[in-house]
Amino acid sequence: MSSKVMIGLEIHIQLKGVKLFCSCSTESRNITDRSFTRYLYVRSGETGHIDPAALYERERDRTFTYLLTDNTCLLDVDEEPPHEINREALLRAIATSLALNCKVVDRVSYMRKIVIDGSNTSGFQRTALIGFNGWVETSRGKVHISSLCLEEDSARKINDEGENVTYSLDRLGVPLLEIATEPDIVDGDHAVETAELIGKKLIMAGWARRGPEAIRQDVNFSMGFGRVEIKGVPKLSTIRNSLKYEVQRQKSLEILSEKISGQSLDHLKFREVTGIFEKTESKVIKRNLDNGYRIYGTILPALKGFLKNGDFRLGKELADVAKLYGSGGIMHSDELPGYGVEAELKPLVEKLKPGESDGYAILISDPKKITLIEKEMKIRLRRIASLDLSETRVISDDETTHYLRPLPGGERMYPETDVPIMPVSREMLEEAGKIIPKTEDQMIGDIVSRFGISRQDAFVIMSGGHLNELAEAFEILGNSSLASRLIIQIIPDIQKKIKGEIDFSDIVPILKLSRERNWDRQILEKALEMRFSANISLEVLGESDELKPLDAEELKIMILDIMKHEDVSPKNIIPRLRGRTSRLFDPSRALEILTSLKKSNHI
Amino acid sequence: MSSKVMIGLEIHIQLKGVKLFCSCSTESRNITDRSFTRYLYVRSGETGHIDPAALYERERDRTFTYLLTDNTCLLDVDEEPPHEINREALLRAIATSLALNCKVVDRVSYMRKIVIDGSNTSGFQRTALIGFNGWVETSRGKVHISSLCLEEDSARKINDEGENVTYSLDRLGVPLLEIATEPDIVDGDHAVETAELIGKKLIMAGWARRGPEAIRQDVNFSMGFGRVEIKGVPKLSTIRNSLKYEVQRQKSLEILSEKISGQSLDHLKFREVTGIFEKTESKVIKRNLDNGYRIYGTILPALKGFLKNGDFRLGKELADVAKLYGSGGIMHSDELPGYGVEAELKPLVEKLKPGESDGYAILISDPKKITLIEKEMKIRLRRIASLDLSETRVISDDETTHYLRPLPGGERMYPETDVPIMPVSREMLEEAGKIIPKTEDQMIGDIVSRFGISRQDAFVIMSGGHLNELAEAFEILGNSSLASRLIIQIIPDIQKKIKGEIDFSDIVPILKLSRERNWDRQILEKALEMRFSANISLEVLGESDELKPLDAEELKIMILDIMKHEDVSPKNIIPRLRGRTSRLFDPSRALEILTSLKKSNHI
Amino acid sequence: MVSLSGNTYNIKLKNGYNFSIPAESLEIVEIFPPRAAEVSEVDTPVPAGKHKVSIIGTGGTIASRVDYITGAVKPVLNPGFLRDNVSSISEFDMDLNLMEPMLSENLTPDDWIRIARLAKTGLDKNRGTIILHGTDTMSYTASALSFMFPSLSGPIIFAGSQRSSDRPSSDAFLNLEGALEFSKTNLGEVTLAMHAGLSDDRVALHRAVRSRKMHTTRRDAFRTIGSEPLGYYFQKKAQLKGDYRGRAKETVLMDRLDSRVSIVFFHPALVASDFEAMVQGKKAVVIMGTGMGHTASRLYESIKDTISSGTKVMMTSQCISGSVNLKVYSTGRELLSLGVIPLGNMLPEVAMVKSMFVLANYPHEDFEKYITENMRGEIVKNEPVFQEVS
Amino acid sequence: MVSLSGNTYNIKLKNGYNFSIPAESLEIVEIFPPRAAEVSEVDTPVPAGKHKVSIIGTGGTIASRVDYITGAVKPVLNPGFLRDNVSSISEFDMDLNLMEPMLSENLTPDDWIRIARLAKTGLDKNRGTIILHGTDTMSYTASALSFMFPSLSGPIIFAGSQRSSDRPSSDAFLNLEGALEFSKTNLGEVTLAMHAGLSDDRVALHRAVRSRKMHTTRRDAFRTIGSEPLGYYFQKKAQLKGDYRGRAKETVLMDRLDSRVSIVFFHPALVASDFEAMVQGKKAVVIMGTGMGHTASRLYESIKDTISSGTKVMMTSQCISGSVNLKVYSTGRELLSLGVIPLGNMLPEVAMVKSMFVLANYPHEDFEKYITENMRGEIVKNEPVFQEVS
Repeated sequence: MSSKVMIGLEIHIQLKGVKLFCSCSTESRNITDRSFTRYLYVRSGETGHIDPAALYERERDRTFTYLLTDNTCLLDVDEEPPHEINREALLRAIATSLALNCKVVDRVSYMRKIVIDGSNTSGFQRTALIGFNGWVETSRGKVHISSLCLEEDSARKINDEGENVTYSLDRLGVPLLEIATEPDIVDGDHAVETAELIGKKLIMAGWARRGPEAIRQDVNFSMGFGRVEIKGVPKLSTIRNSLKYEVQRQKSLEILSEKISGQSLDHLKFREVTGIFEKTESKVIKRNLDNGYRIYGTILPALKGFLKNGDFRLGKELADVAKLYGSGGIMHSDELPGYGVEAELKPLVEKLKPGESDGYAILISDPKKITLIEKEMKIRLRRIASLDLSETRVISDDETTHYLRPLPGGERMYPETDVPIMPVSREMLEEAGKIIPKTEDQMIGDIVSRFGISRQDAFVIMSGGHLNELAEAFEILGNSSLASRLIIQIIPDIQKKIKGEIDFSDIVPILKLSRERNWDRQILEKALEMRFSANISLEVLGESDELKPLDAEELKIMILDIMKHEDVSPKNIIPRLRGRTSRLFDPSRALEILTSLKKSNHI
Repeated sequence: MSSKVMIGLEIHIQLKGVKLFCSCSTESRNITDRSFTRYLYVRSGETGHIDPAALYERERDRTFTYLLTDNTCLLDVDEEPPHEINREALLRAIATSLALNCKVVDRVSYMRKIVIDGSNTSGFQRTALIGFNGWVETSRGKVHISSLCLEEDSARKINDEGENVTYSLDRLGVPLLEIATEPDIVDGDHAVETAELIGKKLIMAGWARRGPEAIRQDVNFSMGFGRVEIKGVPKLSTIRNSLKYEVQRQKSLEILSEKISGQSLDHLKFREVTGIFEKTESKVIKRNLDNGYRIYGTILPALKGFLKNGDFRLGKELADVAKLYGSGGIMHSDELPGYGVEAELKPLVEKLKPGESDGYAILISDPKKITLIEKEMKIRLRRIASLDLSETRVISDDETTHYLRPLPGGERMYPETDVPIMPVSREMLEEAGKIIPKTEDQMIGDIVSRFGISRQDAFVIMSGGHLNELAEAFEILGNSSLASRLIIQIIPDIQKKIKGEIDFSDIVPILKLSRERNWDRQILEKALEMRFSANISLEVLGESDELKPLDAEELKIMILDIMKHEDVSPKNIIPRLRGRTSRLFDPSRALEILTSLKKSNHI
Repeated sequence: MVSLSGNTYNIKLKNGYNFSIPAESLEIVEIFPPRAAEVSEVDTPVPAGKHKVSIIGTGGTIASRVDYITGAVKPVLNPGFLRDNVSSISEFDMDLNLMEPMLSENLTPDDWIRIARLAKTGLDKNRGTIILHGTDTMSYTASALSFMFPSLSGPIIFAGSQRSSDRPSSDAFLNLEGALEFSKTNLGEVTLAMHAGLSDDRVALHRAVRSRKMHTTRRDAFRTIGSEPLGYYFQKKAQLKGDYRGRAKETVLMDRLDSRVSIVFFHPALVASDFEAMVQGKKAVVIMGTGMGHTASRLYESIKDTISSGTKVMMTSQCISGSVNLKVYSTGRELLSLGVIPLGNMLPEVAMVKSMFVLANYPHEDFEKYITENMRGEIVKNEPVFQEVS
Repeated sequence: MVSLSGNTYNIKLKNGYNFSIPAESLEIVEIFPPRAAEVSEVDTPVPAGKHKVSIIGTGGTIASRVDYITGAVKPVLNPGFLRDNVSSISEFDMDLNLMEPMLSENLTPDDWIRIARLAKTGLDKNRGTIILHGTDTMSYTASALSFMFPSLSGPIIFAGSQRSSDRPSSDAFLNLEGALEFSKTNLGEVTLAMHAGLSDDRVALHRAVRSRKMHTTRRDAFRTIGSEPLGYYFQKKAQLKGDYRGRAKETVLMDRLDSRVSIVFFHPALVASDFEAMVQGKKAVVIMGTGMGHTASRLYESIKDTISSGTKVMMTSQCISGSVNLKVYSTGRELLSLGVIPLGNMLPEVAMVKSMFVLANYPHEDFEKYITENMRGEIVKNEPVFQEVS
């Protein structure tokens, strides 16, 4: 019997700037051709226990390949201890805690969270509690914030071949705020509202990184059968669908559990049946046999009709387990004949001898893994029977979810002794207090009064998270309308043209050049376009004649030359000049020169 | 007017063992895939002069690529000073000096001989005078030995593309005896006799390396027009032909000099005539034009009919110069029309306007090199005119010779300060005295009495330079007839089979194994064959059942088994056993076993 | 769970986070007695396989754990960590001999002698001896043992780690796995088994007297200087190559060392009185000179006096790689004439350790003969041009 | 030609060989006056091009020749050697300033100050300054200048050679060619231009305070430790890359140094009394500790006393590469509590030079602040994982 749906969120937001424990940039331009390979060993945490999620990973016995990027150093590859903590990120974490009405810890105490899926080269993630016991006001009442942590982001998975997983290191160590709510959220819409509310504060403050992975949500869901953690929900909209799917899944399992509880699983026992498939028509089986995999068959006791039938999808629950151990596929009696398997069914059934209500399945597997898969399937069926559905799941492209691993426990934490415990001083609190993200209205007002631009421009800049860039551009250029135009129009235009992102730090030197050379808007635009569209180096740009406006002498020579060939007047001189040169010039100066030339005895 | 022919030899003999100034082996198995590139700068010697040969090389401005081999260390690549001198090589050099009736220097004083053709990574060759003022008795009287030097051999040239030359470093630093005779040699036959006499001493002593480059001769030749040094004569037989060629060449130049001396060379002036060849039919010219070369033409004043006409071959003398500067070819009026050049001759003659007795030539050249080629050609013609024919020449495959560079002078020598001057102590002289190479007769007698083998075997071993190997094999095996058979028959047989050389040091561990395991000749032969023919590693060899003779128990089981199927007798048991196993066994033991089995109640 | 560290309480929350509170801000209401630790890693006995190997624990990171009181990593030896993570462990019959764990920086020549004696006992009963040791001074201890054992019936292999074994990414297990495999080979020298690169796929075996820790933290910090490693453990196979010494019939231990030696690091601010102070009371001094083995001429008088007082003065280079050569430059020739002994490409630290051994075991007048003789491969004869990159 | 060396006559034969005879075995019959030397390398003036560059000669192999009397290589400065062999020489207008040549191992902090003043004069008149210097202590001198010039209007580039310029294979010419090209760039730091590899095709530009001579004899002995070189001269082009400091408006020289500093190389035989003797009279001492910066605990008392007496004690690592970190191990934490100053990945020799500069130019109480501040790039912030191999 299901109880009330309870939903909590874990919102992860990457902070831009430099990494949490070194001064590598959070941004990367390329993956290098260098890599290395590691293995991770399961260690017990501080209490002597081994975490269940970690134990589970050990069974899978994988090796990890890491690709180096241009923003990695010895720390990222676990070859030196952490440097000093990134103070800016820490202040922003404190400020965010304050904005979310959290209490702030007296001392920041970094922990190692054991994660041996390879996503951290060290085998653990460094994480510290910064704020706790806060809340945000939503349209459906208060949602409480249980904790705000400042942690290292994990490495980005590039490829997963089961036994060998490849990660890129660009993301590893990026400061990540993890904001966890209490399960106060009532439905999918409410979850979206809450996530948006929190995320926006950091985007508008200009602190969040941009890009597809910069903000990710995990959803905690419960309807009375244990907590399910759904990992890696990238877009807010998918929250709704994944929750819908989960409710439906758990409901069907609730019905199922009544039917299968008490059933013995002794007959779930994989036996090799490769011989039967020697001449199979099934392409997937053929391919796997060529790779050294074998075919195994088992009875699925009393499961006939529940494997894939209406709402019942027990087949998928079992397939999820098999895939995690690199299985080439599973096919069960509710979907057979199919996948090119037909002629084999008769000898298969003869060999397996399922009872009337029994289903059966064939599994394509590495022979080394078959015992483990069998064991894990039994565990899974027992837990479904007893309606203990708590586990970690992951969302897939179709917005359904898949089993990933058991829920981790507190056992996976132990102190990060390489990072000294840091007291949160009064000064730090004051400093953080000054930068607390404001509400949307407050911010727009601030921007308008600070830069003297329109409310609309202010809104666009803020929603895009470009406030810092505006401030920086203004500081260099000393001209707020040019700075605002740069952010709102010029840069997006060029980005559209080159179909790519431009890092603002690459723009800064050109702005400085512009200031030095006293360029006007046109030259600046032209320079930016030359730099990013035509890929002209900064050095060349600095020397380029193209970017020097015609001086009085050059203008005079050009006008004289035009006058030789045709009649010119103040009306046509500007278009005539434009037709002759792509270089910039001051039209009023051109007119002055023309006038004085006409006055003088040149004519 | 030519005077008496005078011939001197410089015989170069590589000593085997380790290199002269480090402990790298003189033998190499492979070229690695590592290389590096160098440039050499011309420095003046001790007296402040720059050597003419070195100056000449500087003009050519080449870069050198060196391939590393498995017998190179930091010294070979000019990255550290020389280590201690190879004492064994020094003693052998002293002993050879004594054998050649030379005086031995009181102190060995190493010099740097500047050689900037890239054949030494340092730009110099380390060389020291060891003996001087000696002689050998020949059938045509005494030939005096002017000097015996112990030097480093140079690097081996792999490829020469004019501007970039590639060397392998395997040979660099190998101890090289340079034995120079006075010009007491009267003709080619005498030269061969003398070279053979000297070379044999070192081969028979077992000191000389084997291989195609182990012994090389330079021939010094003079018939009154200056000394010509012919480099790199590999086989003794070629000495005769190269001398014949040189006599003929110099005679024709003697006649020629009378005709051309006093002629002005002002009209020898290359002018570009590429335009004339735009649509040429000549393949060689086309190919060179595609590579960016150009065509130049010049008058050859008063040389018509001497360029290639009967004994006159002035064209080749000029072509030799051009080739050294990477020219794509030279064609002259005595051989045109030809090479696909015909239609161009008319416009060419119109452009060059040769006088009646003038020849002309066209030259295919890199435009950067044309001035240098012109200058060098003039120098060469002037020297021919004045009959100063002294120079360094090199022998080619057809046993003719080519101009290589000017003769080097003493200017190229300065002291090698990294090698301390070493006094030749009384002890060293005594030690060297004990190992003086003996005459052939003496040696054969020694070998016969020392090892108890036949005079004929002794002669074969000695002529092949295998005395040391015989001694080593005897010491390990303790059996002189087996040792002698190994050298004379077993090893050559395997070498024939694998079509390659086997290094004796690779055989030594197998001999040791043989001694340890008490192998007989057959097993040893089999082991050697397995090792070198089937490429079975030493470790595997040591464990191989194949090489263990059947023991009594195994023989018994096998004989019993044969007896089950057929009648056996002492007459057929041995072939029956051979038919059953490729392993070795002691036939008499087999017979014993058979007898005892027959006696016992097994039958 | 609450623990007290200094004046701070560390409170472990249920989700695993620690929470630190200054002691003064907490009022203690009641204290419960601690529960028995729930240890899930039970120390079951390690199974005995067929390869007999002696394992000597001296301390160091390879057997360290986080000290949750001071927060720092402290050496606490727990051999049970082998069982779970070294895949080949069941092939071995381990003869464990655990010394009171010490930080390697605190080890003295006397400790080297104790370790050498344990290694002798270990080798007399087993096919090989593995010594777990801190990486800080591993090359010193291993070099000392190298000289103290002129003859070895099996390998002595030092193994250490740069990441403590309580981390999932620890290098301890692979290094030990490599050391165990090398213990089966025909090797008869003192060596070090440490990660060859950043990947967990290759362990290099270094000759002790040519090894040096060349980085403070990387797992591939140890390098064979001026030559190739003696072998690699790769793809579960230990392969020796090159010029290693094989097992001898018996193990001979010469366990005397004279520790009255020192190292002088020459630099441009070093003056004669510094040199004199540094060599006071020493029987032998190794100078780490500049380049090919030079010092400023202002030290010549002091060097001369030191040598005439009977102290041996040797020259090595602070460049670490390459040979000293006192014949090339005039400075070198002058140092030679003062009686300074050039040591070729012997590593400075190895020269220091070797001089302890030579002083204690050979007549004073033969010092120069033995110190310059290539006893254990401490001098590289032909330095390769490019070293294999692993 | 006959010359006398010691008790030996060296006779040059006509074919170039020298012939040595003990003096006593020769009876001198008649002595001819020496002929005037036939010098074919005439010292024609070097042509003046458009790039103004100051060249300061201090001595060293780059300007050495064989001394045919003692037979050793001695520094003899002869700037004419540039002309023949540096292909781009005609582009430059060289302002030559030749000091009395010295072997670099004899240079003292006072010499550094003299060189710095010459460099200042050179830079005030030219676009860049090249300092020809012996390789033995080149990194020390260059580091000292690096600290003494907080602001530079152009580059100061040290160039040296590992093969003397009288050898055809000398590296001097390419290094100098590279230095000349780098003098045209926008660089405003103190650097070293030396061969990047074994080939004559690439010169690396090293930041002085991160450079170290890592091999006694190889031409690529100099390395940038823990980072990439600032640039390469390759295919006749000087290219800067990465994080170099550009030219400043003016050159500022702070020419005071306090040379009462020293380096203590810790090793297992070092005892407390050694340490005390070594720090006697010093204002600052750099320890080269083991691993991440450790010493034996037997030194703690002496270290504590030294610090309370007012001497600054700093920690670096004898590993050369990587950072010290006194927070990871208990030993480190104890050293920290004694007041030892950890210097991250600053090189030991650079730390020593820097302490001379800080002592002489800043208040005593600010020593720790300045010595740990990254003044000239002497601390590498993000050590790359794989360094570019050249």
